[in-house]
Amino acid sequence: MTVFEHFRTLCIAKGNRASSGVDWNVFLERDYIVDAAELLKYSGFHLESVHAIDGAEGMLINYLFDHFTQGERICLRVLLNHEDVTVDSIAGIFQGAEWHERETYDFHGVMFTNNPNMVNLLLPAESEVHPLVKAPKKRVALAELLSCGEIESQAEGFDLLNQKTEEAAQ
Amino acid sequence: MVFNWLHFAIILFLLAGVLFATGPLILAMLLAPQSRGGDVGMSYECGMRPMGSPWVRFGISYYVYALIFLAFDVDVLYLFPVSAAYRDVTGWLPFVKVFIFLSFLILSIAYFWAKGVFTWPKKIR
Amino acid sequence: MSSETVFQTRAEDSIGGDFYAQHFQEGCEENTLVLNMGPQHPSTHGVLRVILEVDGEYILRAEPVLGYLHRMHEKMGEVKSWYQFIPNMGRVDYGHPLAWNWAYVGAVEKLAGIEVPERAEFIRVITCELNRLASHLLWWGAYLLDLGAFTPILYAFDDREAILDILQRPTGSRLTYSSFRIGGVQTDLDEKTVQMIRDFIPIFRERLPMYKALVTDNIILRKRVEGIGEMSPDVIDRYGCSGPVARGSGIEYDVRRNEPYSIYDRFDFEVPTEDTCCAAGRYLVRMEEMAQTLRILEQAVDGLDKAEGGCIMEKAPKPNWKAPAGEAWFAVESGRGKVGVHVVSDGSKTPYRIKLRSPSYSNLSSFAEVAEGVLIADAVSILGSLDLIIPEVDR
Amino acid sequence: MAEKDTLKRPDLLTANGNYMEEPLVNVELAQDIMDVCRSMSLWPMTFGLACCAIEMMATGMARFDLARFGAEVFRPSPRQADLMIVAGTVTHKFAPGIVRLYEQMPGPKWVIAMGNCAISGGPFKFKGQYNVVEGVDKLIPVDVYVPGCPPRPEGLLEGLFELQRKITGKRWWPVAKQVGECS
Repeated sequence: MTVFEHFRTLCIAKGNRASSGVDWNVFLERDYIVDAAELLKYSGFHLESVHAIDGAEGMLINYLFDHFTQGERICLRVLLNHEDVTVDSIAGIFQGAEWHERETYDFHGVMFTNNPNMVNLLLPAESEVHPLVKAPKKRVALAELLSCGEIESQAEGFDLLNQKTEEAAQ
Repeated sequence: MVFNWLHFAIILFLLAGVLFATGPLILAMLLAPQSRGGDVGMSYECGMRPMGSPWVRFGISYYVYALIFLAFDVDVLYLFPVSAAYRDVTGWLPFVKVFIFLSFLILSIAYFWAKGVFTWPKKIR
Repeated sequence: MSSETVFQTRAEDSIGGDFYAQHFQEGCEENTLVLNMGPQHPSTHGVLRVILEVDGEYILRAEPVLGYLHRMHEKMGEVKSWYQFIPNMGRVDYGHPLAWNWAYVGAVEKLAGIEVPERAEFIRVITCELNRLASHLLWWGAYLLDLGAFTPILYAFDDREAILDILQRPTGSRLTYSSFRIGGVQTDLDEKTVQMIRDFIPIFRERLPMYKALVTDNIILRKRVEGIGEMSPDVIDRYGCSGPVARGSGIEYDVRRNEPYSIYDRFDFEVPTEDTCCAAGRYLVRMEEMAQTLRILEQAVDGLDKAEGGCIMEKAPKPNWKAPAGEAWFAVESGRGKVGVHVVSDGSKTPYRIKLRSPSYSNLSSFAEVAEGVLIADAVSILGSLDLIIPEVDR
Repeated sequence: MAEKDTLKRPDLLTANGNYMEEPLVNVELAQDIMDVCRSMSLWPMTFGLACCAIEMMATGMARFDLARFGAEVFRPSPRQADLMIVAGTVTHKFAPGIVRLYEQMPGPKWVIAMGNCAISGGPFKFKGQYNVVEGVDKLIPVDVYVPGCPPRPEGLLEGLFELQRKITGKRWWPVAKQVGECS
């Protein structure tokens, strides 16, 4: 995980490809996603997918990156509040992200600032319904949903995953 | 001029040709139910509503190509009588005359070639 | 009511376009035409719509508009139970549905830590590879039809029918297979099916040189595909293309090789690549892939007899089974590239979230950049060489 | 939109105001002869929406050979077609396009709804669905329904026979035996 050695991350967790399919889970603050994407672009990664998970703590945006030769899958994760689901677009670095972001807007209503073409992609034009947003009662805590693996480093005050580790300890 | 059977045959042939072409159209007009209303009159663009006016600049390259083809096609017509009558001529003079005619055609091909009518760029950006 | 009035009533609002066309027109240059290619267009392979800004015959800008076949698979994933979602996977990609079956079933197995019997793995490989052949044949026929050659599709469907006759025995369907189960497959391969496959392999192997002589070496085809739609490895990186599109640009990446799932590490096969980066490269990669698929099939059929276990695990999950909480990402190689399924579970009877990552989607997203400045006729060639399956793009 | 109101007739085919005008020469014998001609040379529109489109293609290919029954001329443009085979799922986004394409077909015209999606929304009809039109007959009049997901090519052929029977009032081809009847 040398890519993010000198990068400001909230949490880095080493996943297991055999059990969850992702090698590294990297939690980021909202403002750092573009820089992180740039870092990955120069390390030769390509974008696999951008999608959101609607959890109790907020909307978790997953950016999945893979490498053609090294075979290392990295999942960048950004947690957004339900009140303000806005994040910077990485379409300037990975042009393929444009569609993934528009799709995320369609399904979850996440706004991506600086996306060059922020209109509905899959749903009819100017549709205001975001079908995959869950009713507040049905949302589940993210700690229960995610299986990030061992936590390697963690910023102070970041406790999204802690509930899970406590459960595992019990 | 005497009107003989040959003329009658030609007229008959013409009539049959016209009927052959227009007959199905007239029959369809008389016998087929007509679809009316809605978007019947809208120009077809893959099921979507067309955008903007179609009266814009369009690519000429193919049309130049087609025009040249047409012009040469017509020129060939002039060569048919020549080829039919050529075996009765003597001397080099007729050959030279036909060659002058053909050389103009060859020159025009060279001109179009130089103008780049026969080569289209594959990509303009 | 005469026909003139019909024409007049619609003429005024006929130049308005719709939301997407108007949105697209904002960036147009002067004196260009905004043209819809699709949704109802024979060479967009379904209901893909591409808005083009054309200057003469050249495309200045292109923008695919999706969603004309958005069938809510991700929403259905949150409504249906773990088992009920499998038939959906047969309908996401009608070209290669078993790869999607596998991606979903594999993701759930990864999530729940389920071990699949060896024989089931072999059956999965055999049916999936047969399906890959059918998928490539479908692409081959349809692509050449787009380029103006009608005869090849008759040959392609002839061979495809032979494959479907084999596949409908274990899967029970001709097209939208959903025969994979969590922990195995639905039906075992019987003697006759295995014999049919054994008979089919040499027949198809003989057809490939004929296809090469008939089509691949044809100068007209070569002129239509060579140097058309250049995609540099950088484009592949930025758009996340995969499968034959990436391999046609010289990137040796195949999920079966780079991230071996199931028993693919036991088979001896090559990952064909071409450095030409153009439509011809993608074409040749797919043709070579058919030969490689036959090799895998041969080895898999030979290994089937020695494989242990049944076609499905003992105590396979029941219909009202609850998956453990957690998440899993599973990727497989389909005929079009990397299929990924991300399942998130909260420990209940239905998935919490299912994300389907489809290869056609990423491949198509590069079209806008690749098609800039090309002839309209070449855009058809580029679209075909991406091998699009529209339900998979729209999901 | 005053003109559009005048178009409102009880026999409208679509909500947009498409209707069929009676032929000028409405003689029964002539129409009967024409009906046989029409039914034996149906020109379907290439209108593959989803999975069923592949089975539609397979029906047109050498093995099932739609050409035997005079319907092999798949036309890309509605202007030249008189049969619309709706082969696949109809979404809300594409619904106006389908209606438009149907309207742009010249008369007489027929529609086959192929596959469960076109008939009723099929597998994509569930509580909370937001994008699929539950049956193409909500948009345009359908003549023959061919169930299946997707229907086998034999099914589509049978649907075509049924349409020919509907047009001419007579079944032209032998009926296949029931399963189990064959010896």
